[in-house]
Amino acid sequence: MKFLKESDLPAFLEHLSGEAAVVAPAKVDGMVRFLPWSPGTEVELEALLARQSAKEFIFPQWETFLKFRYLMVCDAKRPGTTEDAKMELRLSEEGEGGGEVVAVPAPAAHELLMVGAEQQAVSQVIFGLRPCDARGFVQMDRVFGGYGGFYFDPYYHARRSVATLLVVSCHEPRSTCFCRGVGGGPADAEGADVLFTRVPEGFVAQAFSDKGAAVLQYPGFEEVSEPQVAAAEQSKARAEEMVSVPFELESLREGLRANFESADWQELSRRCISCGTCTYVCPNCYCFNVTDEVVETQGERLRSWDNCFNPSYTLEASGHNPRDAKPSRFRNRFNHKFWYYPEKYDSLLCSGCGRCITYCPTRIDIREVLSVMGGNETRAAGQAAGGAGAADGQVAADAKVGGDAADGEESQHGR
Amino acid sequence: MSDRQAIIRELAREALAEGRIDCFVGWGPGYDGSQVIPVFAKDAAEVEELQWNPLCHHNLTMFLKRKMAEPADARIGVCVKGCDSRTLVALLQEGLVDRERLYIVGVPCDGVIDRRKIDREFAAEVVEVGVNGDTVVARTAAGAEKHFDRPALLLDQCAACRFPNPRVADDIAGDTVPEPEGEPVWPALEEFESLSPAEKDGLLAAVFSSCIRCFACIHACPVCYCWDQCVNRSRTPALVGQRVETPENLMFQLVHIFHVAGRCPSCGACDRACPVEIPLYLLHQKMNKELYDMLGFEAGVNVDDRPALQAFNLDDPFGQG
Amino acid sequence: MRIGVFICHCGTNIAGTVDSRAVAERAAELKDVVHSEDLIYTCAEPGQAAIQRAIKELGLTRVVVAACSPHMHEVTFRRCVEDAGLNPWLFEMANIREHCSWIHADDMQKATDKAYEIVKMAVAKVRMAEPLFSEEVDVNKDVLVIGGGVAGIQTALDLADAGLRVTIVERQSTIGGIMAQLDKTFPTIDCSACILTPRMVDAAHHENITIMAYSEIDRVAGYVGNFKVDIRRKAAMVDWTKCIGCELCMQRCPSRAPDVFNSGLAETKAIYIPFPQAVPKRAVIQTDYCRWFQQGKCRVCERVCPAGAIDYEQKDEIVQRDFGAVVVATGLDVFPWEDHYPQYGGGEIPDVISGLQYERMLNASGPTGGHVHRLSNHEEPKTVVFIQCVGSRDESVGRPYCSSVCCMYTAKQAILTKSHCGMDTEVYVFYIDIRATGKGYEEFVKRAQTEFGVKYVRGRVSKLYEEEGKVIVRGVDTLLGNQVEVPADLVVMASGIVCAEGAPSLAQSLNISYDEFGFFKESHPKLRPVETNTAGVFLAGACQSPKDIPTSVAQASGTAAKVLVLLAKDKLKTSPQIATVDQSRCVSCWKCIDVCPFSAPEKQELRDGSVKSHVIETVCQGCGICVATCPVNCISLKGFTTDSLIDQIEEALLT
Amino acid sequence: MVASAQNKEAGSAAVSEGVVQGRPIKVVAILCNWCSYAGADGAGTARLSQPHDFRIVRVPCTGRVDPLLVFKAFEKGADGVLISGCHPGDCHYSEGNYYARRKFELLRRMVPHLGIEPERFHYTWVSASEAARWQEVVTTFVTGVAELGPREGRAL
Repeated sequence: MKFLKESDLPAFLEHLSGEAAVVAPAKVDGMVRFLPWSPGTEVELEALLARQSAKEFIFPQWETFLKFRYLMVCDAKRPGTTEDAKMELRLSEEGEGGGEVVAVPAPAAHELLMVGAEQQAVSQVIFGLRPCDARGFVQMDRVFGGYGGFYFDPYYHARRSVATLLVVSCHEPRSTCFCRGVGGGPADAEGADVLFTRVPEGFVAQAFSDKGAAVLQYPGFEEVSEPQVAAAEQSKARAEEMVSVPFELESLREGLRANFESADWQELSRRCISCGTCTYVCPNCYCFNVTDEVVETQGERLRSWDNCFNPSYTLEASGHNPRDAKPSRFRNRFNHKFWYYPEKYDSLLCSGCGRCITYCPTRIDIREVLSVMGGNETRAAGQAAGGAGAADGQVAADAKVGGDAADGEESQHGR
Repeated sequence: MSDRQAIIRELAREALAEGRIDCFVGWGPGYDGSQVIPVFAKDAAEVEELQWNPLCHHNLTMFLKRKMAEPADARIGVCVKGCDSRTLVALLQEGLVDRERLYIVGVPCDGVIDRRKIDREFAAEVVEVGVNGDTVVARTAAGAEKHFDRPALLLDQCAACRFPNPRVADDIAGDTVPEPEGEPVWPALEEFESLSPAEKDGLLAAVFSSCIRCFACIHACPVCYCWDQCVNRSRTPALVGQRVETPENLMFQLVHIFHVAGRCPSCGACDRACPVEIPLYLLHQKMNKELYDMLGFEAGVNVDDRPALQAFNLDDPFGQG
Repeated sequence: MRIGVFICHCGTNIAGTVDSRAVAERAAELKDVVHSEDLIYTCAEPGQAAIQRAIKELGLTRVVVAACSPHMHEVTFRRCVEDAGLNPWLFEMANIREHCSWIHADDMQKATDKAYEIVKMAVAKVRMAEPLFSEEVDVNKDVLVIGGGVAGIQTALDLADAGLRVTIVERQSTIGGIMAQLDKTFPTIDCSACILTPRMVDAAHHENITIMAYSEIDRVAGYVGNFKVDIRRKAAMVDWTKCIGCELCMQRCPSRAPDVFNSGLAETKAIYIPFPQAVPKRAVIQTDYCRWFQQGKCRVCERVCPAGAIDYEQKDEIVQRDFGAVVVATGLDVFPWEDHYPQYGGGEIPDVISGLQYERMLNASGPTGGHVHRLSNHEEPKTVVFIQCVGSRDESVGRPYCSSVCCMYTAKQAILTKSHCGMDTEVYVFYIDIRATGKGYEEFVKRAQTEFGVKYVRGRVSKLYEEEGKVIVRGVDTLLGNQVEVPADLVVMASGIVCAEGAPSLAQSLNISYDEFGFFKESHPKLRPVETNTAGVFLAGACQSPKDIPTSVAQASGTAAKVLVLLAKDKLKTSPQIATVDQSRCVSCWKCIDVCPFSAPEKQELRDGSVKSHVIETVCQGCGICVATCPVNCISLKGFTTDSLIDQIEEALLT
Repeated sequence: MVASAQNKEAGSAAVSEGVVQGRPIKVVAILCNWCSYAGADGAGTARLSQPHDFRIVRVPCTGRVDPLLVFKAFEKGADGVLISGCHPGDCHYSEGNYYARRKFELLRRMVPHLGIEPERFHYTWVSASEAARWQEVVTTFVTGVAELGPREGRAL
């Protein structure tokens, strides 16, 4: 355990920025957001929770998988010649030229330029994360990290492996915080390489990984004193008390299962405008979409954020959309976080940051939804029509999501 | 204010009791004392939740849009402020809502508080906002308290509001408020307009770089009705691509702006819905100002008008050369 | 996809400035281009042969020809690729002559670069192209002619002679229209009836013509080739299948009624036949004047009718007929000057009458037996004054346009006055300008002035008033620049022409446009003068604009020709470059219906009960206004889809 | 031909201007098929010299042109966008350019507020018979854009 003077924070970050890109919360136009830090930038730790979690720095809103270029090599001919066009294909590795020549049926000749995951990854230090933000990465790791033999994502993993998470415990949780409700806490260290805790004049810092230990090697750190440790423990405890536990975690999954057809989904989703803000500010939501952008012979394959409120998310090639109605899309977000995902990854997909409550245009409260639907008593089922759009096959359609959405296939369907 | 609230509750209660409507959409308390949310009352008990105060910023017309009403043929009662009513008028002009199935309670309005203006005054979270006449008191969880002058906290467009009274309503909640005479004013625009093209480019680049394309602006927009089919989501045609970067983000917003051109009364719903506080009203109001200069046209004022871009005059006074 | 590109030299027209060969070589690099070559004259036989050979031997699926303007040879090449088995719409033309070589003679390199980019854009466009096919719809060859005036009769006879079945719908109880009311026609001064009535009879007896008199159009549905029209047979209270037109009822009928045909100069009976030569010659009861209908006693006509045709219980009846085309020939009304010119007595002065009234007065079979007299004392007038431009070219009464016939009929009436009342009769004509543009017209007016000594005074009449049994005409002679005052016995208003009553509402049911005065709008003033913007609806005669008889008849025959062009085929081939709705994305906001000038989009109920927009292929003209209006972009204009436009723009901007 | 001689200079002047700026400027001209495209043909037939740096996109009617298409062009890097159609009243489809006129006017007024110099967008009417007018319109516009040089828009 070490101590860092508040006044030494800039120097500390500057030191870090030597080897890695530093990201830290800063206030711009009255909005606190995670932004690339550079010397001189003031770090904002007063306001609790940046607008968005820092997930975009490891799982960017859009990124390029690969680039390709069509090679149309054919001779301009004088009239009379009828010899067909000559075609060739060059497949180059990691963007380098050369590679073996493969014959393919004309005229599909094209060149693939792999954009290596490593090429995209820069080592980053993200300072000022809150425990809930860090926890978001831990849960995302399961999805992209090949957990339980599922899909391993090189792009995510490349960035994640060179990222260091410096977490600052919460001194004054918000009314919308419910980290304790989902098994976390305002001073929880899960996912943190170093956990900083505010004490008078500075921070008590504790490493939770080798990466973290390395960070603490910085000479600017002082040996921590007994009172400082005590103060840290005290502030943690105080924060702990301030966070409420709004719903029963144990009964949650069963409750959701039991209430799948409940008409209350429609009632609860009435004021939902089906936008998707909640998923984009969420530290845990990870669904994405893969598309090609092509102009003439130049093409790029992109991955971009998608979300379960997006109509094309479950749109099938046939034109059929198993989740055509708002209530069923609404229901999926909660079911996925507290039912489908847990079944697959033995963990919740929520770290209780409460951003989805604060930034929802109509302030839909996940705590309310879960206490209603996740409670013990089973709610009345709705009509297939008026209800949560629970037509035949709806259960299957939804249950499937936990799996498919994880590797993004789901959102590729129908395109 | 509070007597308007009483009237709203009374009207809602009657309409529900007499079975004239299946559901009444109004405003009610949110998750803490600083929040107001849309409330859907279906019985006398729920009616008691209905509120009216300067925090009631939501334009409830958005819940009358296609696919919002559940079931689709529900008869709905709805509260509209002056600006909200203009969006409703815009929808009525195009026959996009069924007047027969609506019970409209107009709420004369003397300005809505811009919550963001309060939040900016605190580092910590504001959990309670109380309004007492022209003083507004905001309190944090820790009990830190600040007093404000209400007019200073109002939304920018409220300052320039020319239609504080509903343009269409079956019943009015209380007395109407005086309406300012004369030409519309656009205070929010003066600064923006004074910028050079290069400076505007810089400003827009800055704000639109933070857009996350969450569709809150579009889905919160009461006169946007395409829903799942919004061309911003479409891959064919691909007006907007998948790269979430500044130019495409602005393009995304331009799609919204030009699709509501002549129908948007700048109610500001998009602006308030934006989670990253992009000043959307800038371009929307600019468009409306230009339409006014062009045609003396103001959206959503009379049910019989036609949206400006859905019509023409043989001798429109421009584009001669 | 296998695109072939052919770059034309056009002799030196292109190759003189653009290195066609180089363009061909660079085009070969473009995506999906599998063949690219340059040709000396692409449009010439060898050039077309090369294209067709390449299509067949290289299996091209798309073709781009870079040559002159598509307005020049697009059709040529579409046919060319079609002959080689390619859908003609999988062809695209790059205009590198008018839009490049000819305007960039100053710099070959830049011209060549530009030509290449123009080709790139064309390739991008053709890449998006889809095979298009014309719709074919069966055509109903029956024609509806609305209005039985001279124009309607002319069109009907021409069409009927050509073998089409024609139905004339006339709202009066007889066809003939205004011309039937006229005495003589200018400039020949031959008897109007003598020209018209034979044509009326021809129409009546023509095996291909059905006349539905005393009927009106109730509703028009459908579209070109397949109109469904509801026609309202108004109740005549007389069974026309029995009535023999003997006029007995008319002679015995005790109730009097104003005589519209004689424009109010005389009275007729409640049951009446407008004039002896009426076609069909059938009686009608004007119930507002009939004693039986007003007072519940009488029934004289019923007693005297030898055919037992009277039927007091008769009701309006709606008949539905199908037609392939509609000709609107609803003609005109005379400007109601009384309501607009108080300074002329507003109709209170008995000896101030309208041109049409005077026409009836001059007519031998008219109410006065052709004897011209003053209505005040039945004496023959010694001084007759004609006032022109009453309700024409007069902003003050909202009639800025020229009625185009008044100058001439005034000259005619002036001459006839002399012949009826003797050469010693003083005849004055107050005019603004003389418009005598027709064949022999100017000469005719000259004759009136010289041969008949009609005094033409250039100037407006400011006031008419009675004084000592005379009508004082006060005006100004703008040529002499002095006040004139003529004590007249009779003053005739050269009343202008207005659209027929109810023209706008008819236009709305036909969904054709009309101007502020109610005259119907032609599709194009010069190139499509008898067509309307609604396919299959045509115009003839004065309903389009004021016209005299020769012009009306000429236009009527022109209209007949256009109708024949339309109906010559058994099936209508529609242009495939039209708008089409992706109903799965349509949000039913109906903006497309709102803006379409042709009413091509319609609401269509789908099997799932939802109602979506649908574009009627045969009606759509392919302008694309709906496409630019549809917020979800679910309407696309074949050949000009949004994506193909975006792609072209992207190509143009790609460096 | 005097007029065209003058414009010929103006035209080539515009071009050099454009190239001086590093890359040649790129102007997209959207023309309606019936009037302006034919007018441009006429200009060609009359050999009326014009600047190089514009590319013509043919549409059936200006009524087909969605303002968003213009923004798309700017977003894709156009330095200027010119639209021309039939004169009001002469629309081949009778009403297309009346609707277009309102949309384009709004567009014209909005463009400068999106950080794009007003000179970079223009809409006008050129009939099939106005070859010389087309030459003048396109030369003036392209020259104007060339003087501004290529765009470095960050927002759009």
